[in-house]
Amino acid sequence: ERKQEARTPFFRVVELTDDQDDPALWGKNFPLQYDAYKRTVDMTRTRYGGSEAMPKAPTQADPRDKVSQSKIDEDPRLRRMWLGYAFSVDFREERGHAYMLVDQRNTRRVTEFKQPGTCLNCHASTYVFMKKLGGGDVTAGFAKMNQMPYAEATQGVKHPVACIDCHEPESMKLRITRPGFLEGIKALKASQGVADYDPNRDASAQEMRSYVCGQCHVEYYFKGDEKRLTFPWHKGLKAENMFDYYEEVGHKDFVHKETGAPVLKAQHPEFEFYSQGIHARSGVACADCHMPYKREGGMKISDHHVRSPLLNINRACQGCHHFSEQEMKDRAEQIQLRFMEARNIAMDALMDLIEETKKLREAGAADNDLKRAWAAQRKAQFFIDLVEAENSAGFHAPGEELRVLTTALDEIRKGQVSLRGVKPAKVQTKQAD
Amino acid sequence: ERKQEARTPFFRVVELTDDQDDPALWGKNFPLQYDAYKRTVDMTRTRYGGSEAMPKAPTQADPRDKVSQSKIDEDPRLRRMWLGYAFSVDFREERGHAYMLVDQRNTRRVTEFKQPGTCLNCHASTYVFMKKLGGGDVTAGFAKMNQMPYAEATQGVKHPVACIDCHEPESMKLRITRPGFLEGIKALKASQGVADYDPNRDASAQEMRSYVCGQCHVEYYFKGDEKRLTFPWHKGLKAENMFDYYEEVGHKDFVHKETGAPVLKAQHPEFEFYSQGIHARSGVACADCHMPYKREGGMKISDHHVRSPLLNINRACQGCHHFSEQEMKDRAEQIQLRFMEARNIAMDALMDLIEETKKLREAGAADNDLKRAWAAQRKAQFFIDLVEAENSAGFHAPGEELRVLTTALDEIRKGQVSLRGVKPAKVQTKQAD
Amino acid sequence: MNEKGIATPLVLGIPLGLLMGVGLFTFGYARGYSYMTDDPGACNNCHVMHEQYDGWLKSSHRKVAVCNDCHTPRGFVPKYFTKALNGFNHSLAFTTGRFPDRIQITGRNERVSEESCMKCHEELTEGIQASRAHNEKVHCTTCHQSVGHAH
Ligand code: HEC
Ligand code: HEC
Ligand code: HEC
Ligand code: HEC
Ligand code: HEC
Ligand code: HEC
Ligand code: HEC
Ligand code: HEC
Ligand code: HEC
Ligand code: HEC
Ligand code: HEC
Ligand code: HEC
Ligand code: HEC
Ligand code: HEC
Ligand SMILES: [Ca+2]
Ligand SMILES: [Ca+2]
Repeated sequence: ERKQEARTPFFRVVELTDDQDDPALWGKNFPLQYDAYKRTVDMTRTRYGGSEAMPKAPTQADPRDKVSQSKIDEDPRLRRMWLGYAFSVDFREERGHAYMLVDQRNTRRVTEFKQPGTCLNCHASTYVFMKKLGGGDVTAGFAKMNQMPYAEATQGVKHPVACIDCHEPESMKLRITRPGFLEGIKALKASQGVADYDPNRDASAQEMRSYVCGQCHVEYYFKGDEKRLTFPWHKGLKAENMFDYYEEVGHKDFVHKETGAPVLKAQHPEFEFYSQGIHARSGVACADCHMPYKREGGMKISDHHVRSPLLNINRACQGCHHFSEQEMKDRAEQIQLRFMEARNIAMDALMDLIEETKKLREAGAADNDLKRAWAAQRKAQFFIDLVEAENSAGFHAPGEELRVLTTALDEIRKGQVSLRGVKPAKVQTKQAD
Repeated sequence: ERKQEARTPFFRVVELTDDQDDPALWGKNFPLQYDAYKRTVDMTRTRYGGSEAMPKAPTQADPRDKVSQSKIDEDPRLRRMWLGYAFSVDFREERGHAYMLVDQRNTRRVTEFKQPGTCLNCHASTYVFMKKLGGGDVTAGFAKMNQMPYAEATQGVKHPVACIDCHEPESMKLRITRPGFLEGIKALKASQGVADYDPNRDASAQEMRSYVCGQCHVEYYFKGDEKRLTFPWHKGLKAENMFDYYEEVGHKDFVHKETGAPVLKAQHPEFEFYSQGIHARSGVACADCHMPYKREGGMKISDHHVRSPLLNINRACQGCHHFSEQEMKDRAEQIQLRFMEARNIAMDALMDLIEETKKLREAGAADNDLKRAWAAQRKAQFFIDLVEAENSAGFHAPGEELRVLTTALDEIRKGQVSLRGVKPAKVQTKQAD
Repeated sequence: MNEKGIATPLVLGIPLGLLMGVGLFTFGYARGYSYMTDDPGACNNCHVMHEQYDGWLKSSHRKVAVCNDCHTPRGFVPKYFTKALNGFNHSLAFTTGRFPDRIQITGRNERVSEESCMKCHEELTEGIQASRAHNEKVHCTTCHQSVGHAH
């Protein structure tokens, strides 16, 4: 009966349309993929990834019975870096896809701060919702969703990212459903001289295996009053390129509470850093490592239990690398250890700069005398935050992430040097502040 | 006749003994290896390696008709880093093995400074010479050679590194002939809990393919009055380990002319960095890349034209990597470019620290107030010099070399911060200095 | 290295007769006729094939596939056309010595060996191929490069 199974990979039990976002329905046709998909509820910690289940009493306000560990408690330097911004209030290790919607609805960044519908783009199966909002036009719906208040928008969705967000229902071909990515990659390709790029038309099947993830695992900001989800890729994907873009458009995410510097917050640029690593260069896609093939009966399928590859080394790495599981784990961790060492050095240095600027400011230093130090904090903090927020602890692009840290360290040094001559004049005004 | 050739690899034309250091004689038995060996006279530049032939009029004092490019002219920051030491007078890009003896005899570091016989260890075929000096005991001869003045010792040798320095004459097996390496690797292994290690007895054939190079391509210093050639491996091969060793024994190479800091000079730690790279970890040896197998007639031999692998990519890389030659070159150069960017940032920062310390010192700052900045210079300069002197421009251990640079940058930052409070008191005394 | 087979002007300039002569010489000398069999030992007649032969002996496919299972396409005519073409190319390269030390598979043969996986593994991989366009099938050797012979 294995042969039978093999010959008809797709049992069409139900007819799928482009309006069904319920994964359970799709699961009738593809039970193997659906079963694995549901397992993203699992929580297992790796040295630097995965996630740890912290039991928690469910309350009316926050019905979750377990959350993942708090990163700002594990490393208080993060909290200090973000003082003045919602992230200093609540920031946890990310976990499996199954949690994306419930985690967003219940983070204190949403319950205690006003957020726009834009947040939803990456935390729910929004394809059908956006289509409805736009009267069939996804991009129009996207614009509308972004402008809704979060509390309202989130009523329109039910599921975390689902089959329909990555697949065409008839052919099961991969597709891009998120206007944010379509616009981002178009701007990126334009900067490389490729006009009018459309991944749904122009990308190879192998590229699509990374692009579908690049819809969410990317750095972003909310542009203008429409709060349009925007990826800062107009000059390229390197840290410098994204920074230059923000400089050009004059964007800041918040003003640092202690120093007064106008700073940026970076978020999960996995796609950007992965793109600069040796694996991307070798044609390896996100799905190759995070959704490796597995054999089920007489069939090979893509493991829809998206998770840390270090929990699945045999399938994720050993197809290409002929070293033992332990050795592959050690290699990844050696890269991560080196990264963490450099990252910790840079983080401590940043704290020094913040502390020094803060003291001078409290002592009444003029804003003008702090300008250079602010600029240093803005750039260095963004760079450190980028590689910190990039969730592989340096693995996706080992050399590039370390290079970015050297640049950050140099910037901090220059910032500290700039404070050398500063004389805090108005010591009295401090109390009033 | 190709087939014939394949069956009888060793034509014993002459009988070789353990006292014949003339490679031409060995070449009678192994003409293919000898022909390639002689080709190390070739000079070709790669982006960051190889060497460039600069024509030069031969003189009585310096008979060379071409030298390689001067590195202290190409990058004057190097000269400044070494002010107060012979390297600031003459330092050139290294070139093929054929030149090692003539380049040493004619460098201004030898002609204008007093050097000990120790220098000879790595620049000539010294095996027979040491054996003779020691009356059959190489280690005893080594001790004697080290204590001779260079001018005298160099009379005892005729050839650059030759067959006998790497091979046993009867079996052609690889062997270690240098006591410096035997003592160094023994200390290293002891620090890892392996007692009484002897590579000639305990090393695998694959390890020997790197160890023979590790006899010379390593960091070293001249220990004590006997000027014994010593590798600082007693605590390990990492930058921190070597630095700690020098701290413990209280070694300095020179006092920096501008700042007064007691500093170290690092030299060609290829073996140390290679050992921390992904290739060593994968069991790849120096010889795999720098002496790859090549087909000569029907025979596969090791290419004795030791040179940059980037001049020989098909043989050096494509046996393991299935990408085009151009792509392999680009990969190596991407690593090198990232490294050079970080290295230049660190080098500029070091110049800042030196400049600042110098100014304060000239203005009469007390030595005691400069102590922290000196310590910073000592460590940061050694770290930068290590990765700079490691001749692969970051390729041998991409992640580790960048990590070392982040540590150097942080040290410089702290050094500069330490100068914050320093008040140059005795401005007058400066003139007298 | 650009010494990749016969497509260089120099080689094309050689009179056909000489070419035939060289080809025939090699054909006999290196037992070129062995190209007509499926015996892997036949490929190994050229010492430059040793590495792959040794690799194949240690590979997971030693017991299930010989060289020609992977290096010739399906069907009698395509199979023997490929054999003839490769036999000629290799003989010529071997005789002239004009080929890189680390032999690199060339475009056409790469496609042949990729497609050959389907001879045996079509059913198993039907699922992962089904959602893809015909010209966008999964490249097996990205992950399984050493099934035939570790390099
Ligand atoms: C060559 C393999 C490989 C590729 C390709 C790859 N990753 Fe990863 N990824 C890893 C490894 C290894 C980790 C570290 C996991 C750990 O520390 O447990 C990781 C970590 C992550 C994490 C954090 C996981 C966790 O457990 O916390 C995310 C999210 C992620 N990757 C997303 C992506 C995305 C998106 C792409 C493509 C744009 C991608 N990865 C490409 C190997 C890969
Ligand atoms: C629609 C947005 C979206 C898409 C598309 C998406 N992700 Fe995620 N991903 C998330 C969010 C949000 C989380 C965090 C969920 C949480 O912590 O509650 C996450 C978490 C993860 C994690 C962390 C799991 C862990 O245990 O820490 C990995 C790994 C990951 N994604 C990989 C991928 C890969 C690979 C793809 C593409 C095949 C992909 N993601 C596509 C939004 C997305
Ligand atoms: C461009 C896609 C995208 C947008 C827009 C987005 N997220 Fe996320 N979010 C992710 C991804 C990917 C992860 C998992 C990786 C990580 O946590 O770094 C994540 C993780 C999270 C998590 C779990 C980890 C944590 O931070 O505690 C929360 C909560 C969250 N997001 C809330 C929000 C809120 C609130 C907004 C809007 C202000 C938002 N997200 C907007 C992609 C996005
Ligand atoms: C985050 C993106 C994502 C989501 C969500 C997702 N898939 Fe997939 N799916 C992929 C990728 C990537 C592939 C590999 C496609 C390729 O290689 O062309 C894939 C492949 C498949 C295939 C082809 C066979 C195979 O396993 O390779 C089927 C069938 C499939 N998915 C079904 C589902 C079903 C059912 C769901 C919902 C339960 C689902 N997918 C949700 C990304 C996703
Ligand atoms: C589809 C193939 C593929 C997969 C899957 C894959 N790799 Fe790789 N990996 C490569 C290639 C290709 C290179 C580049 C070097 C080379 O040519 O061998 C590489 C390089 C590496 C390196 C050396 C990079 C460095 O910075 O030193 C490490 C370490 C590594 N991979 C670890 C992993 C781990 C861990 C996994 C699983 C999470 C993994 N790889 C999955 C193909 C793959
Ligand atoms: C995986 C391949 C590889 C291994 C193993 C390796 N190297 Fe290298 N080496 C390189 C590359 C690539 C360069 C850069 C050459 C260039 O820039 O032209 C290099 C550069 C060098 C240089 C400078 C060459 C020049 O042209 O200026 C020296 C000296 C050197 N290596 C010695 C060693 C020694 C000694 C070992 C072992 C302890 C070793 N290498 C191991 C690949 C390797
Ligand atoms: C006896 C000492 C000694 C040994 C043993 C030795 N080297 Fe060298 N090597 C040198 C010296 C000295 C130079 C620089 C010569 C000069 O610039 O005149 C050099 C230069 C080189 C260069 C630079 C060539 C260029 O074009 O820039 C490479 C590459 C190299 N060696 C690799 C190796 C490898 C690989 C081994 C082992 C197989 C090895 N060496 C063994 C002393 C040695
Ligand atoms: C432990 C081995 C070793 C010792 C001892 C040694 N060298 Fe070298 N030397 C090398 C190697 C390896 C190179 C090639 C790599 C490089 O230049 O960085 C080299 C390169 C050189 C060069 C050519 C490049 C340049 O620096 O201009 C000169 C000249 C030279 N050495 C002089 C000396 C002198 C003088 C001494 C003694 C004070 C000495 N060497 C001691 C190993 C050694
Ligand atoms: C700097 C070190 C070094 C020098 C000098 C040297 N060789 Fe070698 N030789 C090697 C290495 C490394 C191998 C590879 C040995 C192995 O793989 O076990 C080798 C291998 C050989 C072999 C075995 C066959 C082969 O090619 O692999 C012969 C024969 C040989 N060398 C002859 C010579 C002759 C003749 C000379 C002098 C003209 C010479 N060697 C100089 C390092 C050296
Ligand atoms: C004898 C085998 C061998 C040789 C020869 C070799 N490599 Fe590698 N290389 C490896 C292995 C093994 C890895 C680790 C990744 C893996 O498992 O594929 C690797 C990794 C790499 C990487 C990824 C490391 C990173 O930091 O991103 C690059 C780039 C690379 N090699 C370039 C080269 C170049 C250039 C040469 C020739 C000068 C070369 N290699 C020669 C086996 C080899
Ligand atoms: C007459 C000697 C000889 C015999 C017999 C031989 N080969 Fe080759 N083969 C060569 C040479 C020489 C090359 C290198 C050609 C080049 O790179 O241009 C080569 C290259 C190859 C290549 C890679 C280059 C390409 O054209 O794609 C493959 C695949 C190959 N051989 C397979 C085989 C198989 C299968 C057999 C047995 C049916 C075989 N060879 C028998 C001499 C031979
Ligand atoms: C002549 C038939 C045949 C051809 C052609 C063939 N295979 Fe196989 N393959 C098999 C058989 C039979 C097995 C099961 C072997 C066993 O169980 O030991 C197998 C096993 C495998 C395995 C699992 C064992 C392993 O090595 O991990 C992989 C992967 C594989 N094949 C990939 C490929 C790829 C890729 C190709 C094409 C480049 C290919 N095969 C061509 C018959 C074939
Ligand atoms: C992105 C990496 C990747 C690609 C591309 C890939 N495979 Fe695999 N393959 C795997 C992994 C991982 C496994 C192991 C699955 C498991 O252990 O459950 C595997 C297993 C197999 C097996 C063994 C199944 C068994 O257990 O008997 C065969 C046969 C196979 N693949 C053939 C192929 C063929 C044919 C292709 C091309 C159509 C291909 N593979 C493409 C990664 C890959
Ligand atoms: C299971 C399938 C399979 C078998 C059996 C097989 N090969 Fe291959 N061979 C391949 C594949 C696939 C490639 C291309 C590898 C790549 O993409 O780098 C290849 C490449 C080659 C090459 C070119 C070298 C290279 O690395 O690109 C030669 C030569 C070759 N094969 C000869 C042989 C010989 C001789 C035999 C029998 C002893 C044999 N092959 C058996 C699948 C096979
Ligand atoms: Ca996680
Ligand atoms: Ca050189």
